[in-house]
Amino acid sequence: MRVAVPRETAPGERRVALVPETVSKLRATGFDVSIERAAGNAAGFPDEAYADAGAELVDGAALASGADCIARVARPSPSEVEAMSPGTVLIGFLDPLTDSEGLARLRQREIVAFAMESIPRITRAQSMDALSSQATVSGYKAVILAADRIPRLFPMLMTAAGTIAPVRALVIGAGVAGLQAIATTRRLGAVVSAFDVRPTVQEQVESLGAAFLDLGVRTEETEGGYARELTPEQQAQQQAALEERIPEFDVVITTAAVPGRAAPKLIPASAVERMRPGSVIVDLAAETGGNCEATVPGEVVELGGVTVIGTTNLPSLMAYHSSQLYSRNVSALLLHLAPDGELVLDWEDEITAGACVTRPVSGE
Amino acid sequence: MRVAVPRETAPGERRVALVPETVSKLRATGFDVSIERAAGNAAGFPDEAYADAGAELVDGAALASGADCIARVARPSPSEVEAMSPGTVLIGFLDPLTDSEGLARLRQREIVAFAMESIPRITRAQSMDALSSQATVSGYKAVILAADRIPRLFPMLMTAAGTIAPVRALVIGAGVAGLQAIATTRRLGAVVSAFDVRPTVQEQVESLGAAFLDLGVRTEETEGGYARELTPEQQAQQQAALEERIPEFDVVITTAAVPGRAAPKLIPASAVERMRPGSVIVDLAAETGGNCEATVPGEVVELGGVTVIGTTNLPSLMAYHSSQLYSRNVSALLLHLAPDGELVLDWEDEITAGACVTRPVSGE
Amino acid sequence: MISDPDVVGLLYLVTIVCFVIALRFLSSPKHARKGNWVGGAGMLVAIATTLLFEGIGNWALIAVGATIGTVVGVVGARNVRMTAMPQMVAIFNGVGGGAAALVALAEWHNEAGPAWDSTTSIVLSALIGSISFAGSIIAFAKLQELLSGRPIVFPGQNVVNILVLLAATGLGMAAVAGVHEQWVLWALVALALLFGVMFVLPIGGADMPVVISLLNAFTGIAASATGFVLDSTVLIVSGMLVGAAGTLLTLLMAKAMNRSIANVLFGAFGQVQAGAGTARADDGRTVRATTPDDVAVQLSFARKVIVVPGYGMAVAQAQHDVRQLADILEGRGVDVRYAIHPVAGRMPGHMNVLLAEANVPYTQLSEMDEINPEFAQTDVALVIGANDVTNPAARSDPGSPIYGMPILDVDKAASIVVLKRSMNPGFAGIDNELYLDSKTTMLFGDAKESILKLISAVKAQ
Amino acid sequence: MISDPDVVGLLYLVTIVCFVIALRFLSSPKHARKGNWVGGAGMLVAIATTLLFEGIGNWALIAVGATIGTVVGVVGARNVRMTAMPQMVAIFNGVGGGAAALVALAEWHNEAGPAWDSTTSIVLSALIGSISFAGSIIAFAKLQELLSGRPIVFPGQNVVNILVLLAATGLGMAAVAGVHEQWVLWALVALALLFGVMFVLPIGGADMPVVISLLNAFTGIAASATGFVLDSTVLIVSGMLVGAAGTLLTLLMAKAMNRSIANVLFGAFGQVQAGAGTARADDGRTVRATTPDDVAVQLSFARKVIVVPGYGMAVAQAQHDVRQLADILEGRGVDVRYAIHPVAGRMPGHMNVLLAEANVPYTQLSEMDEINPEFAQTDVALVIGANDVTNPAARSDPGSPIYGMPILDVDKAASIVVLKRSMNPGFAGIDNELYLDSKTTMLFGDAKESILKLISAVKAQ
Amino acid sequence: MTPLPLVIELTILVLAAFLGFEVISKVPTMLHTPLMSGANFIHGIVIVGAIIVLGNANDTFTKIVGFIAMVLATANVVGGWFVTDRMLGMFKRRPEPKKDGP
Amino acid sequence: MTPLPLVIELTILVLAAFLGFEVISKVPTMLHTPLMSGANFIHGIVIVGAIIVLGNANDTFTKIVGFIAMVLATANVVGGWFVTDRMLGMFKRRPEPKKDGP
Ligand SMILES: NC(=O)c1ccc[n+]([C@@H]2O[C@H](COP(=O)([O-])OP(=O)(O)OC[C@H]3O[C@@H](n4cnc5c(N)ncnc54)[C@H](OP(=O)(O)O)[C@@H]3O)[C@@H](O)[C@H]2O)c1
Ligand SMILES: NC(=O)c1ccc[n+]([C@@H]2O[C@H](COP(=O)([O-])OP(=O)(O)OC[C@H]3O[C@@H](n4cnc5c(N)ncnc54)[C@H](OP(=O)(O)O)[C@@H]3O)[C@@H](O)[C@H]2O)c1
Ligand SMILES: NC(=O)c1ccc[n+]([C@@H]2O[C@H](COP(=O)([O-])OP(=O)(O)OC[C@H]3O[C@@H](n4cnc5c(N)ncnc54)[C@H](O)[C@@H]3O)[C@@H](O)[C@H]2O)c1
Ligand SMILES: NC(=O)c1ccc[n+]([C@@H]2O[C@H](COP(=O)([O-])OP(=O)(O)OC[C@H]3O[C@@H](n4cnc5c(N)ncnc54)[C@H](O)[C@@H]3O)[C@@H](O)[C@H]2O)c1
Repeated sequence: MRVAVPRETAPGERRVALVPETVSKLRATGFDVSIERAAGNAAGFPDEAYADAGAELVDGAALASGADCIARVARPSPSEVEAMSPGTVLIGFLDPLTDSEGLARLRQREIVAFAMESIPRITRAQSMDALSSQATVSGYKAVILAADRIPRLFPMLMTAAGTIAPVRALVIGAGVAGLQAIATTRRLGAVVSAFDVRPTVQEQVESLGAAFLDLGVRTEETEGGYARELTPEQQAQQQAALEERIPEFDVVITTAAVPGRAAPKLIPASAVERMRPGSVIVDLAAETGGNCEATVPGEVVELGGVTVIGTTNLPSLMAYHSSQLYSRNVSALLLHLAPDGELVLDWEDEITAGACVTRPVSGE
Repeated sequence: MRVAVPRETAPGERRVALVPETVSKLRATGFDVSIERAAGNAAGFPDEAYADAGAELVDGAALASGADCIARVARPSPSEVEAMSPGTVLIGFLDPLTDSEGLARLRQREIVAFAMESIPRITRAQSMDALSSQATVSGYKAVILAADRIPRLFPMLMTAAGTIAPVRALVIGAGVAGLQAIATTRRLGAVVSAFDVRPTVQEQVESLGAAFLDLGVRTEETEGGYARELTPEQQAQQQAALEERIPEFDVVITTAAVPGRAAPKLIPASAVERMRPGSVIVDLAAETGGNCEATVPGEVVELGGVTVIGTTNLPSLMAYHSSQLYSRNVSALLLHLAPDGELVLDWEDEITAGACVTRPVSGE
Repeated sequence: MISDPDVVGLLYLVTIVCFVIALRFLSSPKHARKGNWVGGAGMLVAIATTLLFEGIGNWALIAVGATIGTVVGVVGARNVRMTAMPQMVAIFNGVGGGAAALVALAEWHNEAGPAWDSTTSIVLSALIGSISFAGSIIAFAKLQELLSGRPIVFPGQNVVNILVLLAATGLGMAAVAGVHEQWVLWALVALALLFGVMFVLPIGGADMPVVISLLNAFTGIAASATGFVLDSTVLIVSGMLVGAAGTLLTLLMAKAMNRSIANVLFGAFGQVQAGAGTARADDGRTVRATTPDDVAVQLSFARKVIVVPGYGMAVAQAQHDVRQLADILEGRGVDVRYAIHPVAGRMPGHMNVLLAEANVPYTQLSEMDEINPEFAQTDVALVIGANDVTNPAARSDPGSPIYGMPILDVDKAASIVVLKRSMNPGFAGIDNELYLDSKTTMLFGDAKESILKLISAVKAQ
Repeated sequence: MISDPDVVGLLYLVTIVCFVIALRFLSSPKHARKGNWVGGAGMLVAIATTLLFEGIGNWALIAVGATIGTVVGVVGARNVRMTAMPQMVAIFNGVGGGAAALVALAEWHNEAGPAWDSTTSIVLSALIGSISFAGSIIAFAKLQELLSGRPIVFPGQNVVNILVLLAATGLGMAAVAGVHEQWVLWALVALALLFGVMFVLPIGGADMPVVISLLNAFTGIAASATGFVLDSTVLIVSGMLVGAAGTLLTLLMAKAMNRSIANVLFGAFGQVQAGAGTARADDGRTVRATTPDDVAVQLSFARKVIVVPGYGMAVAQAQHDVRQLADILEGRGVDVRYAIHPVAGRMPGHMNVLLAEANVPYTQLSEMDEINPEFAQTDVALVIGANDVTNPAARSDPGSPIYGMPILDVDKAASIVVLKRSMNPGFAGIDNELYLDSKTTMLFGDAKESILKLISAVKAQ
Repeated sequence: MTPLPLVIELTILVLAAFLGFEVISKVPTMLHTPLMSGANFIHGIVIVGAIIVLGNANDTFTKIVGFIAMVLATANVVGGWFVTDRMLGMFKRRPEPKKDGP
Repeated sequence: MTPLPLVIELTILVLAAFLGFEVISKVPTMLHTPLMSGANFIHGIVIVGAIIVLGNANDTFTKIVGFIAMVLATANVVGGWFVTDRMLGMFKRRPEPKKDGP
């Protein structure tokens, strides 16, 4: 089975779906791998490394032909879909819950598409869980962005020139990214509080040495470990509580998300204005609209001296490590779908069935 | 005695010489303070805060007149010197070792100028030691810049998608800034080595939990605790040793300086090219020419995939805390020169005499 | 100038000194074995002295008796399985008590009209010796599974017991008061035997070691009483040494089980006890709780220890203490490594964050694939609040929600110690077979507290 | 049925039991005072028993003697300054030894031709008692500064000492061999007194407590020997208890000073010793070294402790252990704070970096200005590898390079414990007056190791 | 042996009792069973009593009783010792420390 | 008292010696001096010897010697006890823990 990896075309996307290390592992198991020239450049993996790992370097035009599977990071453009032959297996972040148009295109082209987002979050699929691996990078990077933007030092320092007070940080939404943000903020020496609506999270927050900020808003956890959407009353209650507490903090990192929905608006613009000048908000939910009213997705804006970072696709800014993690996720999925390099699609299997978003009618 | 604080005019300078907290302390001791409008804005200290602290807010034009002392961060422009009346006390970073022209201007205008750089680094002057306080900020910020630029995570993480190897960092020159950089890098979870030519530094590096990289180059320490310049042979030896070791590291932070001289060139461009793509060098010595051959002072350049950060004046990027620290240094000096709000210049005093770079002929 | 009795006395004094040293040595791991040898030497001195100096006859009988006893002792002690050691201790303790009772009976028979103090000693020796004899036999039978290990109870048992003991005491008092009839002591012995049986019957198998220790102290006291009868200081001292040490040991053992001694001895009268922290799987395998002291000995004698941290370490915030324990062990020459499972904790890299905070060098951390082969050469796998990531069901049980997840092969280690608070499951909500493994012991409690106790205990080694 | 001698024996047994318990209690801080009371009770029982049952006369003399002794004892013990306690112990120990020797002399005088064993006891009692008497008097004189505290030596001293002791022993052997002349024992006593004097003279004042403890053990043995003379078990046992306990205590005390007992006793024969870690300022003030155990007691009994970390903590990388110690103390109800001097360490915020790494909550850290007023209410200031930042010269000595630097007012605390490796100066290269303060004790050694020892010691409290 | 005053025997008894308590002050749990077994062996000293009784026995009754006592006591001594020794055999020596630790 | 066999006295002596060693197994340094003082008091038991000698003295020599012994021994007992008590008086009670700790 031949796996082809294109150079990403989405704007700002620096990651690559397979890194050389994984390529050699796949080849050892019986896969053939083609890589589009310069596909790994932006992430720090030069073509020579791929060649050394046994990949065939091909031009973009030739890539899709002869490939049984295409592994990529972001969803393909319409023309890229066009270039794939029917029956090809496609792996990547395909945005299945919101990009129905894209899915229709794939279905029409009879592509067997597996969305990384749709891999069930069960224990044995953890090694394929790209949402988690990329969220880990985002959580870390969010803190670095905040530290870079804020005109303050994070740690407390008592010096001959007086004492520097530590930054007070708040993390809203302590999922994978939120927990990593908590850990990184604490590492840098800030005093961290965190808040989430899922009740099990409190213990997890405390297990990282941070304080749990109790706003009195709780919701259940779904099967997959996600949060349920709040009722409108709960949402109002949360906004009010946050509006009151937010000005205490110098750094706020928000990660609140409910799969398939727009991000809940948690921080009203009025709360932003009441923050101390120089404070920073990093909105990791910017992609789905942001948790903060002031967030402009993809941009960094200032509101009354407060910087609101709506930068999307943070993992792409850490392309080296995030590609490495993503590549392992992809190869774990590949090995699941094609244990010895030959495709064996078992539609009874929870992972295969769950991750597949379009498949040939015969199989349905 | 009236102290006046101008709004800084040097390009990119966001700091302010006195912050409101210090203003109230000075007023309590008998000082009067005037602040140019909007002087603290860039650093996050609004005019209202100064007014609350008891400062008089004045326009730029009116500032110098009636001031017995002008406290500032960067050296004054020629026109600003012109505006000061003879006999005025001036406090700031005046660059006395290199800016002879500026000094001449001040001497001509009969300004009693105290350079923060010239305050002797003796124990009881520690609270006035602005070099240390600003270097502390630089050391911290250098790490944040590196972390923001590098496409990797600093800490080691063992995850379901494989293990992320920790960043390997090297700090060259473990003075005040270097030690702080070591501490911050370690906080973020990198594996840190450090190197310096002063022999006492090894213990200090290890006291922060980092490893000392022994390149076999040693020099003595001067009275003030600074390093002596290396002999040409030593310098060659050091370059060669570094050229060999540098490619092991993902992040290099250089701080090597010898007061009054151009920064020693430690990292040849060839060494930079041999580093892994994506690596980052932060050159804190950029202001005096840089420790790295590839450094362009004030710029961020790329050389063979390696980012070389030559950004100068890092403290200005952390204007809130660096102003706060600087302000305490300045007020400590003010209280030394004018213990009860009245100027008492004791030219026998080691600090007063040492810090003064131009003074009326009568006093000489 | 030195008379015969003086020589005898001095030689017996040597025995006493040997015994004291023996007990001292036996209470430290380093010298324990030496202690037994010193005790043996003391015993030989005492026996030789008695044979040589106490002006005795009946050599043939003595020789035959000694031979039979030796054969029984050697064969019994040599051939028994290691796991059957406790019942061996019980039986050898019992025969000692029996011997003491018999000596008392003989003296009762021989002395025409012994004084009140002599009689008291005879009565005590007979009474306590017999209880110890009968009780030990029952303990033996229970442990050997000749009798059910379960507590055997019947209604009104304690009333009967007390009555029997009162009757025996009454007979003893009569004897002291001067009723010098042979049957008095025989009857007393019979009652004491009965009491011994009934005293031990209701006690469950798990508590037997404590009971044996108590009976051991009893035999010591009986031997001491025999010493009073025979005016023998060596018997008085040695017997009492064992009496006192045995009593203290009994208390220590009960304490180590987190039980009061009263609870051990009489707890079963109302209710069948389910020994603290001991749970039983459906197939009869049980979970074994352990103590910090025992784990400390295991760790101190280990060559290689692998620490397996999990979410529980994070919850307990025990990382600093874990590192300290590891440092101490390393300092003692133990090879310590940390095995980091990719999904230990609740976020990617959770363990890394905590262990970095505690300053554990990266070089001590091993990824799963790297460390798994090493468990086979590991003496102790110290599992600290990890659960799912060690669950063998992931390998063996296709029905399990974690089936297919790679796990840390802790079950390959020579022994496994698990620190957690209860038998509650982890994230996946499933039971862990590992805890039923015969090589696994559980140290229950908050991980931080357990580690702190372990540190103290290891330092005390 | 109970005879008089039995009653006496039982009462004396009560005394023995009391004494054993007293010693046990005296070795734990919690019960020590109770221990002394139990001992006192035992003593009263013994005295009353002797007076009532030993069939004696001379009541008036006894009463007068007892009264004089009581007055001397009470007045001496009550009026002495707290710092003079050691010499009081010495003197009361000496008189005990004297009493033992006198009893021996009296028996020698009274018994017509005592048996060899009795004579041996008399000789030992007289010999040891006299040495103890004379030695204790010299120890007293030295501590009270009636004699120079310095070692007093002359050439050939040890040869002379050995000869004197040999002569005394020779006389004793003659006595045992049957030379029952009065002068023999008198001469022996005279030689023993001489030996006692010469034995203690060469020992320096700092080592005196060890010597007193040894002489204390001697007196115990003398009393025990007296017991043999008088056939008194209570004397034998009590004396020997003190003999053994005193000997062990002597070893422990020498160990606590990091000296061998031989070094203490004979070290001065060649050379004047400068007691380990004891330095002397020009004006005669000395630096006092302490032990982890002592610091542990201080910390455990403190209400408020301020930790003052400095560069030495960083060098030793002791931050994690410091936090652990603080946690333990906090857990025991001690109020613990950290005082952070602005320039402690070698870079701005050095202590913050380390303590944050060790997870010390920011709220426990106090800036200098905030904490300085609190030292006056602090029981122990625990200075860990900090030096310059605590140096009072910054306040008082205008010539000092650090004059004018604000410092942490540790010298205001009730007691100060300094952990460092030596008397070497810190960054500024100057001596620190603080170490000569009478409230300061030094715990020498690497800070990490010292803290680890402190943790063990505090836990053992 | 010549009979001793009862009170002397009691004194000895009390001293032995204290000593028994003190001597095993701190035993690690792991040594509980071996220590119990060792103590069990020590009370085998009752063999001295058995020898005296049997050695001085003149009538058949005493001989029988003494003989049984002799057998039992010997079993106690011999068995007790060997069991203890076997148990302690399980304690291997601690490996030599590789480096100096705290 | 009736004379005891020497060997019995020796037995008692040995037991007492062991007990003396064992009973003070672990003393914190701070208690060294008080413990020494307490032990010092206990050997004041020699007062029993002094009483016996003086109480049974018939000649002047014995009376004088006995009297001095009596004075010395009493001083040992009384002084020893009070000194110990004063020293121990310095040990204040530990404050009550504010909260539960490890
Ligand atoms: N790493 C990730 O990214 C991630 C993310 C989400 C989920 N997960 C899942 O989380 C699990 C991680 O496995 P794990 O072995 O680390 O944890 P686990 O299976 O959840 O087990 C943790 C154990 O720690 C014990 N514990 C909790 N608090 C304790 C305390 N204070 N002291 C002592 N013990 C304590 C609990 O037992 P007691 O209650 O009896 O004490 C529990 O059984 C896996 O199932 C994994 O799939 C991981
Ligand atoms: N903070 C800053 O920014 C900065 C920068 C430059 C200079 N300084 C200067 O540094 C000094 C800081 O004062 P400080 O009190 O923290 O330190 P210090 O005065 O330098 O004293 C440190 C003490 O720690 C002891 N020590 C070293 N290693 C040790 C170990 N392993 N274990 C135990 N003790 C150890 C040393 O004594 P032994 O050798 O006897 O053990 C030394 O006396 C000040 O003079 C300050 O002016 C500070
Ligand atoms: N079983 C597994 O192996 C496995 C693998 C990966 C993740 N998970 C679990 O799945 C869960 C979801 O992870 P995720 O980070 O992808 O979630 P996510 O990105 O969907 O959401 C991020 C966080 O936002 C929180 N949130 C939602 N609405 C909120 C609101 N109104 N206010 C505050 N917080 C709000 C959610 O509770 C969640 O913690 C995590 O708990 C994770 O542990 C489990
Ligand atoms: N006495 C005091 O109170 C006090 C106050 C502040 C600073 N100091 C001391 O002064 C010293 C200088 O501090 P700084 O940071 O301002 O120094 P700096 O900025 O002049 O130099 C930075 C570092 O570069 C090093 N260096 C110079 N040439 C080098 C080369 N060729 N290769 C490698 N390293 C080289 C120097 O040794 C120094 O450590 C520090 O040790 C500091 O502790 C003392």
